[in-house]
Amino acid sequence: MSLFIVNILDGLVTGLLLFMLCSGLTLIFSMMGVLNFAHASFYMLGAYFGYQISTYVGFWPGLILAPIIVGFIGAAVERYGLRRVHKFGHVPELIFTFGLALLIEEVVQYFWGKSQMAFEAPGVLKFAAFSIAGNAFPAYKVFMIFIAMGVFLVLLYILTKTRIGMIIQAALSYPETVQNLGHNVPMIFMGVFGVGTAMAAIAGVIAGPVLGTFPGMAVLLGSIVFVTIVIGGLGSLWGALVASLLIGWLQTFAAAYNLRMADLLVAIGLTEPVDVAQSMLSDLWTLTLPQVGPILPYLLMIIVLVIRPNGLLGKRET
Amino acid sequence: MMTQNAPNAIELRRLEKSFGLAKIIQGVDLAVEKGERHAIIGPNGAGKSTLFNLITGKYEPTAGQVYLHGQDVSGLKPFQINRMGLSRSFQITNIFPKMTVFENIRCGLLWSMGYKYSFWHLVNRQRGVSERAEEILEDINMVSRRDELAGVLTYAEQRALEIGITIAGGADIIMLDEPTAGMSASETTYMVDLIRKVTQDKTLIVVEHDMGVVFDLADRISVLVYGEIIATDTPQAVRENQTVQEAYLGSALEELH
Amino acid sequence: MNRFTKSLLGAAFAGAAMVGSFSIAHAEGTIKIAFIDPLSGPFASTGNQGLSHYKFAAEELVNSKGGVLDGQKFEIVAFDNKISAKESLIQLKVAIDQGIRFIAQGNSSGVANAITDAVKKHNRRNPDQQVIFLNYSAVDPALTNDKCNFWHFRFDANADIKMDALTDVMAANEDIKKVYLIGQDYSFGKAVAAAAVKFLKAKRPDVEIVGNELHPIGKVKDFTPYARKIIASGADAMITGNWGSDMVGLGKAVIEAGFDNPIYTYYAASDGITKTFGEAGEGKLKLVMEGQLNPPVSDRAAAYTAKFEKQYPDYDIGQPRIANVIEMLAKAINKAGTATDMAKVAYALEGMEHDSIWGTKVVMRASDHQAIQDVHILAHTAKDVTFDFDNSGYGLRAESTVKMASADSATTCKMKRP
Amino acid sequence: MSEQNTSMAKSSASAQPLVPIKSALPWLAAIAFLLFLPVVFPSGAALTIMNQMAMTIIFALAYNMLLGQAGMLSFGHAVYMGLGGFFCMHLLNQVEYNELYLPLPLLPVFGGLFGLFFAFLIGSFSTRRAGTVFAMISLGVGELIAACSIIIVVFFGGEEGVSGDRTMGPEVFGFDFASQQEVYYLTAIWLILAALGMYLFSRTPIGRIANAVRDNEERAEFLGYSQRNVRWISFCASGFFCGIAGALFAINFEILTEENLNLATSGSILLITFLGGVGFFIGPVIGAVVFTLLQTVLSLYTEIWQLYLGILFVLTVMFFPAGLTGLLAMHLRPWKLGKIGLLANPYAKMLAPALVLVGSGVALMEILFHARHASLGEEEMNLFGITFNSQDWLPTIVVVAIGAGAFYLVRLLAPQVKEAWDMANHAEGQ
Repeated sequence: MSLFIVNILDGLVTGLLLFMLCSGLTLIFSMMGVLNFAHASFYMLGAYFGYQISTYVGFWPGLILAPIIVGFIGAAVERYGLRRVHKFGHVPELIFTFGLALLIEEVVQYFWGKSQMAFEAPGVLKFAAFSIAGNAFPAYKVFMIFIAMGVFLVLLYILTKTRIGMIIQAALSYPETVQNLGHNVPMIFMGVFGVGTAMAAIAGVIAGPVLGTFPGMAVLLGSIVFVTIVIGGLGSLWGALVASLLIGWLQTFAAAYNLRMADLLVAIGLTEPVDVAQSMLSDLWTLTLPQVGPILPYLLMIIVLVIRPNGLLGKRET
Repeated sequence: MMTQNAPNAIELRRLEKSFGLAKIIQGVDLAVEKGERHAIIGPNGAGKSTLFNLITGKYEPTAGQVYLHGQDVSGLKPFQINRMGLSRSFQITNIFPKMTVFENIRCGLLWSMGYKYSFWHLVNRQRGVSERAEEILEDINMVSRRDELAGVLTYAEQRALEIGITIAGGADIIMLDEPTAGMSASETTYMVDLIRKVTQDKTLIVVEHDMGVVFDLADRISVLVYGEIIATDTPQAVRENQTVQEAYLGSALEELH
Repeated sequence: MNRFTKSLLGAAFAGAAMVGSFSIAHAEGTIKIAFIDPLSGPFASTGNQGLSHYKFAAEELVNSKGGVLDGQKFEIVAFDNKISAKESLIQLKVAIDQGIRFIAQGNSSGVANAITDAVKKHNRRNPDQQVIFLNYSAVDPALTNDKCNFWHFRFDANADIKMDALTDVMAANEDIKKVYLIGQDYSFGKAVAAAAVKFLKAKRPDVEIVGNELHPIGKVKDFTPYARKIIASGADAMITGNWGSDMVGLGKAVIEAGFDNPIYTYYAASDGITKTFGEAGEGKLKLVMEGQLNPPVSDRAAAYTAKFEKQYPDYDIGQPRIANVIEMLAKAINKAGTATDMAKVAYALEGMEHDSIWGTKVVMRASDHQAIQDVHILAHTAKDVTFDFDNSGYGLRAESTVKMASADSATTCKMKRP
Repeated sequence: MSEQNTSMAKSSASAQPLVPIKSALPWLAAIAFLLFLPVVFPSGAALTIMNQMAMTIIFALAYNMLLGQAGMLSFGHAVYMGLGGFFCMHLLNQVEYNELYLPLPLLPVFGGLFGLFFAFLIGSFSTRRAGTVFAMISLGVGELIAACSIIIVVFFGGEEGVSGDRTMGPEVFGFDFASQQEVYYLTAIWLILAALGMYLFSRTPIGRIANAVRDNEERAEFLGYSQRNVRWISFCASGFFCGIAGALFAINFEILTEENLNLATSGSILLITFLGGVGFFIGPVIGAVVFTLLQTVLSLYTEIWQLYLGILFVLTVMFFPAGLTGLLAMHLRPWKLGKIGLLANPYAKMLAPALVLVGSGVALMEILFHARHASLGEEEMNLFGITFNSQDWLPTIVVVAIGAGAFYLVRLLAPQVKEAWDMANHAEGQ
């Protein structure tokens, strides 16, 4: 039971981290109809900038500065890249962001090399906040939960309570009307893209010390992020939240419990072959839950899309 | 009308369509006879396009049925309805802009001429298809534009091409959604002649704003107001119908004069 | 269209014509060794580090001493295989075309499997241009067992041998009662787990294996749930064969979750890993490896290491065995009296005994072409470290040594000799 | 697309002999060229790279059946080539160990059928939607199968993959396919067959309707075509040809691994196809040839070749969405108007500054990279035949200065080129 609680908390950290990426991606998708394939690359940039700044002035300024820098880079990408490609249609846009993801990974390797960076959590947070049955829960993870929640609440406040939030929400549903009302929609696009990428960068800075800062970090998280927002329903912020937490817990619990396929097969009445290793179905019999953990999101996505092509909470036709 | 022997080309029974809470089509009954030229008119937002989309399978009815030659087709997909002999054009020009005029027409022909999903025929070598496409090009007077990309044609030409694609498959029910919208007077006249020519011996259903066109072309007219048909009759009778006058036609006719 | 297509086809294939033009001019009187390993992509730093050591060793141990035979020098020719089996085979063909007869590769057992298979086929199909495969790092036991062949020589201790040595040391530690095994879900990870189970059962039947699991390779973002399981199992030692970011991720998560017992590993050093662990790994991380840098075994070894560090300050001697590869190859060529008849060189290498610069005897066992040598258990520490890794102040210091590990281990290899 | 369609429409008007000489000529030229290639480049490595190119061409053409012809963006297309290849590897092993009678040249047929089978299976749910949803499902399926390749060891062989020996089958006309040369000719024959097959497919009713669905799926539905079925059939056809490429891979490399299925491979085929140009049949061919050469040659000279490739790709998407072929095709109109000569002079003037600009950009990147990552005692670097110390500021300053000068010249000359371009594209009397 205590292990269950620990896993709930760990899954919450993963899920909220995922949501920080998904919320930005969802905002961008809702506005521009383009799925930003390079979103996780901005997360990676956040981690690297955070690391670089932390080597000069420490972790905390990095947490502030890195997202700002990345946000500006994101806005520039929108202004000079995406806007240009936009007129060619959605498929070239998607290809552009795909190319951008490749490019950012190369650029990161160009400047920082291929090895893992020694990005450390700040010293003040290097203690165990509490521990449950011998399992330490680092203070840093508590801090991650608060940051993620904080970002979400600020976002929610801006979207629902401020004027600019109203305009953005209106632009989500009726971009032409908003344009006609005299708002500078391209400017809003650029701003949303910048803010979305900056949020990814915050996620990068706080995840870098825990999940590692290395050139493969974007790819590792990237496809999961798309899967999450597709499951949640493209363009639905609440869907993204639900799906992020779902996937966070799914992955945590899949890794945490050693359920064996063999037990399941026996339970449904099959008998385990005497010499499993020689059997044609040996892979099936020896399969465990942690082994398939990372592919569960993909499986879930396919199932969701087959049953509900618009995702769990999605409504927008694509 | 319900007592005729031959089934009607199109028959709608208590057809309804809602989007969320808004009921756009509120129980429409309509019968269009075979060979008839039928126009649907009505003020903006009356649901004419929605009705079109319901008949052609783009939308699924919330309630009620659509009959095509006496067969219930409600809820079928557009391609299934098309295969039963109904073809339509669109209010916004809807062609294949990256293909040539000739190819646009040919796309309209392939299914009906039995090629379906064939990957064992080469399209260029199917003389029947090419000849038929040339004939249609001639019908819509676009032989000279044969090899132009459809995307570079003038607006009026694109509208004509759209009609060419629509009739190419040889469907016996043709539905045209505002075929003369946005055209000049001379272009409109030309288009009406063209429509009359290519829909000879076919059932025609047309949605139109231009009353001149409507009264010129239609055998019968239905007036759709707020998702309900308030009258279906000959042009003359509709013109004199008091309800129609009040609801819609008065102002529309004034515009015409 | 036609004229257009034709001219394009022409242009395209004219481009293809360039392919043949990049053969590199031969320098007379050198013996070339093709180094086929990742020089770009995520594993480039490991590849470049190996390449640096090869170049250094060739210069330091052979060329500066007058070369082999009648003064022929060693030349290392680098080929980037992008850690892909397909690219490796292409680069292998390119190397053979350039007249190179010695192939060195080490990163990834998957690639090694592909190369050994390709070399076997190539040597059968082209008896006039046979090649020898010098495997300096790939440790999948199968390479010297079921999949062994005459042209393949392994200079590293394989996964089984390392586990044999590791469990010898663990068996002597009475504090260890519960062991947790975790590894990457592929042939190597499975081999490590199987060997651990086998040896622990034989040497310490009282030790309980409280966990034995595989996780997907390179796909786990967060190892925390695994760390929780390990803590919850009450293990007082864990063994993992993980490498790269899987090693760092697992190690950090486990330490962070409060694990305070030894973590026995194969590849938790250098390439940024030592630096990343830093203080956290002190007293916990243990490595099983051939070759010891700290404390230096001899003045010669110390001088060699110091010179390398001076020349390549960003790299470490992460794979000491490379020195053995170069020295033993030079010896074999001298003994065979030829650098062109590969069968003779291979026979000379087979069964060779060599006194390594790292203070051990190395025997290239004839029955399976597996090098038998001393294997060490090294601790990740900052204390008494002469040569650190990643310029981090932390390095590996020998804690215990198993002499000529697994010298009499069985092999399933049925060597077919020409 | 337009260029192709126009010419096609024209040829349909003319009288039709069994095979029009005009359309057969490029194919005959290609066959002759492929026959003579190994005479010029007989080395094993060159043959291997040419085989590699041939496979990539088939794969890219098959990919373009989706992306270019049917407008479907797949992020997981390596799967179909890979599965076809794995299946063929198992067939080869059956030939070797269980004496299955299967002449090697026929293997690609089976690879194709297996690819087709899987495309049929996966297409049954993935092709319901086009656009982003299709792209995401393809990504999911791709990741899923790539991950399964590690888990399902019986079929995929785990991390080592599955290997075999192509020479164990019955000899065909005295060939046992041990030599690279024989494999080359086998590959070349299949390249021609597959390319011809795909070319002809684009000329069938379903091929044309795939274009129609790509451009306007709604209109196609109202012409009697189910957009989903059209996509599904295109997907199956693409899977078939991918399977052929996979079989050729099995024959050439005699090993298949997880790498044949993973996202990187899927991504690079997208890159290849797009670089070459999705709107043209020949586009993927050019993309495959250029990419293979870049990958092979560039990686010999520089460690950061992938960075260059990334930059090239992003610039292509941004400025030449029609790809390399599109760039060439742009000159078709001046060529037809007989005004291509007008461009020669401005192009020639532009050539030198443009090359210097690109060169100095490359030099800057190389110097910075070297300065950052080179080892101590290796400050010397060699660039374009000049050796210097990368730690010095001087080379960087020189390169930046040269680059700035070249940039100024390019800006200066740009209006001239633009003017010449407009002139060259201007038909008389218009």
